[in-house]
Amino acid sequence: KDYDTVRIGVDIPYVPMEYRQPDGTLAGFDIDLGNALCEQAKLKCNWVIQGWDGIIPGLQARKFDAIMSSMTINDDRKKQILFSDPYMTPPSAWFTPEKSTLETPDKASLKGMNIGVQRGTVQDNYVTDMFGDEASIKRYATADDVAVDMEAGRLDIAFLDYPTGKAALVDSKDGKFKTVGDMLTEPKKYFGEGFGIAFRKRDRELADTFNKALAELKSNGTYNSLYSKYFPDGNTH
Amino acid sequence: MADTSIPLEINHLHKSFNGNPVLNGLSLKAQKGDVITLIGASGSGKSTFLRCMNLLEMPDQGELIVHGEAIGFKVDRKGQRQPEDWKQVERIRARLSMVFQNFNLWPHMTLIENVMAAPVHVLKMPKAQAREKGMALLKRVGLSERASYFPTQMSGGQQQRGAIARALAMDPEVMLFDEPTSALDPELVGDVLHVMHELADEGRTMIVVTHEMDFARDVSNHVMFLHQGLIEEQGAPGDILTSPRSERLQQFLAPRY
Amino acid sequence: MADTSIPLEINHLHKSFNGNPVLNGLSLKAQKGDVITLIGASGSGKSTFLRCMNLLEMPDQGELIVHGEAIGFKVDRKGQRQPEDWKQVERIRARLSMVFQNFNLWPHMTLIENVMAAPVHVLKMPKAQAREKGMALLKRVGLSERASYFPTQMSGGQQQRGAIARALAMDPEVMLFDEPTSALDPELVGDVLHVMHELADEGRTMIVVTHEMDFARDVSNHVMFLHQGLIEEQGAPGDILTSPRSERLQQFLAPRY
Amino acid sequence: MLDLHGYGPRLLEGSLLTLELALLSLLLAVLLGLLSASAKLSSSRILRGIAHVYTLVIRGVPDLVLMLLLFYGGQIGINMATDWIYNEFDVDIFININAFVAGVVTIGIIFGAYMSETFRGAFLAVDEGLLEAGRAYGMRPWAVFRHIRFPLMMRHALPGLGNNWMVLLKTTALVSIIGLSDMVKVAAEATKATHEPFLFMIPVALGYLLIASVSEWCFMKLRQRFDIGFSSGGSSWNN
Amino acid sequence: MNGNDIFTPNTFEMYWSGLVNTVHLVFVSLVIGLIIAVPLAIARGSSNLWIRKPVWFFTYLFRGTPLLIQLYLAYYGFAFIPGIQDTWLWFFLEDPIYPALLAFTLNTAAYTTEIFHGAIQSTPRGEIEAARAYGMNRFTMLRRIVLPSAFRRALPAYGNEVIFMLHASAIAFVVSITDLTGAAYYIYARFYAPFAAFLFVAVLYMALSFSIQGLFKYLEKRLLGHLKPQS
Ligand SMILES: Nc1ncnc2c1ncn2[C@@H]1O[C@H](COP(=O)(O)OP(=O)(O)OP(=O)(O)O)[C@@H](O)[C@H]1O
Ligand SMILES: Nc1ncnc2c1ncn2[C@@H]1O[C@H](COP(=O)(O)OP(=O)(O)OP(=O)(O)O)[C@@H](O)[C@H]1O
Ligand SMILES: [Mg+2]
Ligand SMILES: [Mg+2]
Repeated sequence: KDYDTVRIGVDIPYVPMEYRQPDGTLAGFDIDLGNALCEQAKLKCNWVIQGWDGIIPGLQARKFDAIMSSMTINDDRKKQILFSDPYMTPPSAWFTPEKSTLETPDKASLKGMNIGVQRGTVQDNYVTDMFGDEASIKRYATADDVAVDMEAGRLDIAFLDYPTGKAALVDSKDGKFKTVGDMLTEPKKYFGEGFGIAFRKRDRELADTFNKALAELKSNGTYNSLYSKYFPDGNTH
Repeated sequence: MADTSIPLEINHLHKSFNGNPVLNGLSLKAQKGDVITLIGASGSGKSTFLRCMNLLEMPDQGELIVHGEAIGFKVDRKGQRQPEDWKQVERIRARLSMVFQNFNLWPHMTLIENVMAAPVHVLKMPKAQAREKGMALLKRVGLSERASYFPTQMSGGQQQRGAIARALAMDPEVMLFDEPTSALDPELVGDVLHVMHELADEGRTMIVVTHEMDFARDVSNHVMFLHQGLIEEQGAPGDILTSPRSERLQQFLAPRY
Repeated sequence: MADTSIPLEINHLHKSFNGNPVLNGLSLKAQKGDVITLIGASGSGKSTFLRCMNLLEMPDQGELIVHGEAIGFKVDRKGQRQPEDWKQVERIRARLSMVFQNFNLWPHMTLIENVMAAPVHVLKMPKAQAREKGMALLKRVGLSERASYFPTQMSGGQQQRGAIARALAMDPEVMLFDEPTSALDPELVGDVLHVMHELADEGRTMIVVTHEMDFARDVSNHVMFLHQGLIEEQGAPGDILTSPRSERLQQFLAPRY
Repeated sequence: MLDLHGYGPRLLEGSLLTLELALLSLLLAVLLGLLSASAKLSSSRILRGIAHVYTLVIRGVPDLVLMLLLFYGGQIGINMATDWIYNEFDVDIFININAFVAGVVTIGIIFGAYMSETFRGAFLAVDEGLLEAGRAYGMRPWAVFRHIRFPLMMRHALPGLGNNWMVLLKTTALVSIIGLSDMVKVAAEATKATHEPFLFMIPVALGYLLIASVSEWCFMKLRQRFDIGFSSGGSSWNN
Repeated sequence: MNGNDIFTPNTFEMYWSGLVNTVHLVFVSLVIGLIIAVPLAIARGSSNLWIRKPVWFFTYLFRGTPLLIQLYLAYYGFAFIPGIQDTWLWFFLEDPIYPALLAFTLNTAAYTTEIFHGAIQSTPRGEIEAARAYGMNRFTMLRRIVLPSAFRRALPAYGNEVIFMLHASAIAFVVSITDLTGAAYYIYARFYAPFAAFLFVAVLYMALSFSIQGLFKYLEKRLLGHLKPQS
């Protein structure tokens, strides 16, 4: 099937990747990059706001044709849907309360700790496999819930993707939380290749169009200028 | 062909429940102005017979002719007898008004609303006219000041008289009464019987299931004694109530307490 | 002081509903073995009088003495008359058993459970003993095979006999009956009257509201005729039912239809 | 006053959507409930069977799953049909299930099953003799239902109906998974944007409580309406 | 639907613990909720305004607001009371199960109170008068006559409530409990296979619901048999 118009599903808000500005328009890295990609590929794009619970079913039911909503590519998921090339590789990071003394999260230091993650994310998979036996993993629906429960004292440490964790814990709760240890992008088995645009499996051609446009944007500098607009301290790739 | 001057004719009516025969071929012919009383022991099938007349129970066999119009039946897939035409049944029910043993006044309507309901919803009579007629009927049964009472606010006798007014509102050709006084205090029986007496004097056709032998004797012109789904004996009340021939009827009429 | 040999004595009882007087100073003295019938037109206050006796209605004025024990009353803040001591009321209710017009058997209990409930939960009788006693009573009223039936599975006459057994299970000093047969089909009345007849023969004290004049005549030793909340006439049934003095009673007793 | 960070108007819109959804689904649920309760009491074995399976299955499956299945599963089914048409006849059609309609229909179907049980009990509580009286005067089945059975049944159904409505009202929040922004969804969005998890519960709770107050009042009126002609003997156990 | 990739022993274990959590939550909150609903329903019909109104307000509040908010407040709200973490209460509050039980219990208690209240109110007058006429005191009458009779009449409505509670428990996952729905979300997020994840969990919910509905059918037959005359 040929596309002139592509409907892109997105779950908002997810600062700074996608959110609504006070005037009602959409903004964020995903949104700007998506629009740039469409322009490059000479496609007309419409954004469809869709809650996370229905976003994959919506794609499969053809309520929209692509999802650009900070989705991490990994092997499990590739069996269900088709991903574009990664357009960004955010690391995952550890977050603790400011007064925590924990410095290097590893098997020994995490023993008996309560680790908060977002349910079913790659971070969840990682800590479950690595530390599931030593620590107790508590799974939440949103990063904000992780933040509140860490504030309430039920969590010792959280493991989230960096932009999300930074927005929910570090930026909005002034000085209560900090990042510790190294940020992780490896092993690929867990963290995959980064964020990708999702398509229905049969829409190979559409994915290729987007991949081509992405490569062009990267080489002509548009990508970098968008990137530094949203991530001035540049912690990701 | 059919004699339209006969309000109700029934031939060889049979009815059984779950294979137990209750009525075994009853016939009855009511002429205009007839007052027929059905008497018989409990369980002899009096109510069932009456309920078959306006098809609240479906007879298994037999003919039902109302004012010369025979009711058509068909047998459905399950082997159940059904009326051919429900419209006909509704038409016929509107011409045979029934008065129930427990009155069955609708508790959520006032007395006058009870009386107006059937004319308005069945005969499509304009409301104002139905109300006027209803008030006249209530006056007739001595309840004009109770028109806006709810059934629970009236004594049993008043309720039963209200139920009679409700039945009369349909201008029925035949009135069917199922033990109209047996749920009443003896005090109130008088009121109701008085109204029925007047109806009889007016020349209404009535079929009455009753245990009031005095009423059967004084008011009706024909008494039928049912026993085990058959008419054991029938005739003018003067004859069969004073000198019953069958042993069963003798027994039945013997003082009870 | 008080005469404990008199099961029930009532002096100058008054009762009104919302300012409408219903009872205007009734007195009654029941000796052991008395069978007193209360008769009167509908609305004359018979039920209210009976219900005052075991305080289902609170009398406004008047004295109530059960077996020499006078019931104490006080007036609460709202100006309502209240018993001084609810425990005393419960004790007294346990000694005056009532049989209702609509039986009022508890539908969620089997017949024998109905009969056992009050002895077990009020008199604290051991269950086994209550069951044994209950079965004996059911046998007495001819219901021993129905012990494990639920009320809805029994006919009206059976339910009323069950209700009598339930009342008897309390070994009451006085039994109060409110029109025990008027909700029954005429066929079933006989059964219940038969049981009551037997109770009278045993020397039970009974107070009976009834419309069965035959019963009043044959069984009771005292008849009270109520009219507008007063006792219009009373006396031995032979006297007042055959030769009533007051015009009202004459009218009441005249053949009704 | 509450600082809603500018989300006030959108919350109001969301609450209107919630109310619209709830009222329309209630209407559908009552209709379905009446129909299937009547079916359960009918003499037709097929109708009875259908109605029983309906309540059994719908009350068995979680609401969320039903919503997913009806909206997305339904869409996939339609797509498969249109794809087939496209492949065979080269006609390209896309039939889009409307989210609002799907929400109303799904919630209506779910609560129809609960209403069905509520109404079944209430229908059974109506004295058969009163219905017979209607039939005996030649009333059509519909007239018997409308003038006798329904008003008498409602008295018994109202308490259960009230509970069902309260649950239904909250279940409307499910529509966020099919892309609608009801009151709860807007609040969740606002929470994620402002990172103020508790703040937006206040308007949501107040919104629901307001609707609950109005419905308490309506139910009181309905109770009065359908209690007409009945003397209440209920609370006499405690005096 | 690529069933073999998704349904590994690992995910089955997830579903199993979800099932255990759901059953545990629903069962315990229903039992406790039922127990406290009985006195509340009695108080709800009291002639004393000071008893009746607070109970009404409780049911109004808990029926009027979403369970989700009640759960949030029970789980996060209490944790922010200053100093509470040093008391013995923290032992219960730290584990998400207890706050969830608290919210669920109060919620079902509110609905159940309304159901029982309605049933008690509709006790036929005659049954009560008979009890009084034999000298039963208020407590005995309530215990032996009013409540047993009301419970039976409330059964169908209570059946609805139990199933409501089963479905409502599906929000437990927001406070980090892995109930059945939580397990399904996990599988969804991990594999992006929503239909497989939710359909499987739907089958488990159906099994639970069918058992409940079967139980109530049985109870209705046993306990309500007396309401219908045998012909
Ligand atoms: N719907 C029914 N299903 C099964 N049996 C029935 C039904 N209706 C009536 N019967 C049976 O039919 C017989 C006749 O009943 P019917 O009510 O006609 O008697 P009846 O003469 O009116 O008695 P009564 O004087 O007690 O009213 C009875 O044995 C009764 O059990
Ligand atoms: N709870 C009540 N509230 C108001 N009025 C009442 C109440 N109970 C009885 N009455 C009135 O008191 C009067 C006497 O009623 P009661 O029931 O004692 O009469 P009765 O002699 O038993 O009549 P019946 O033979 O019809 O049973 C009636 O006018 C009735 O309307
Ligand atoms: Mg009969
Ligand atoms: Mg009376």
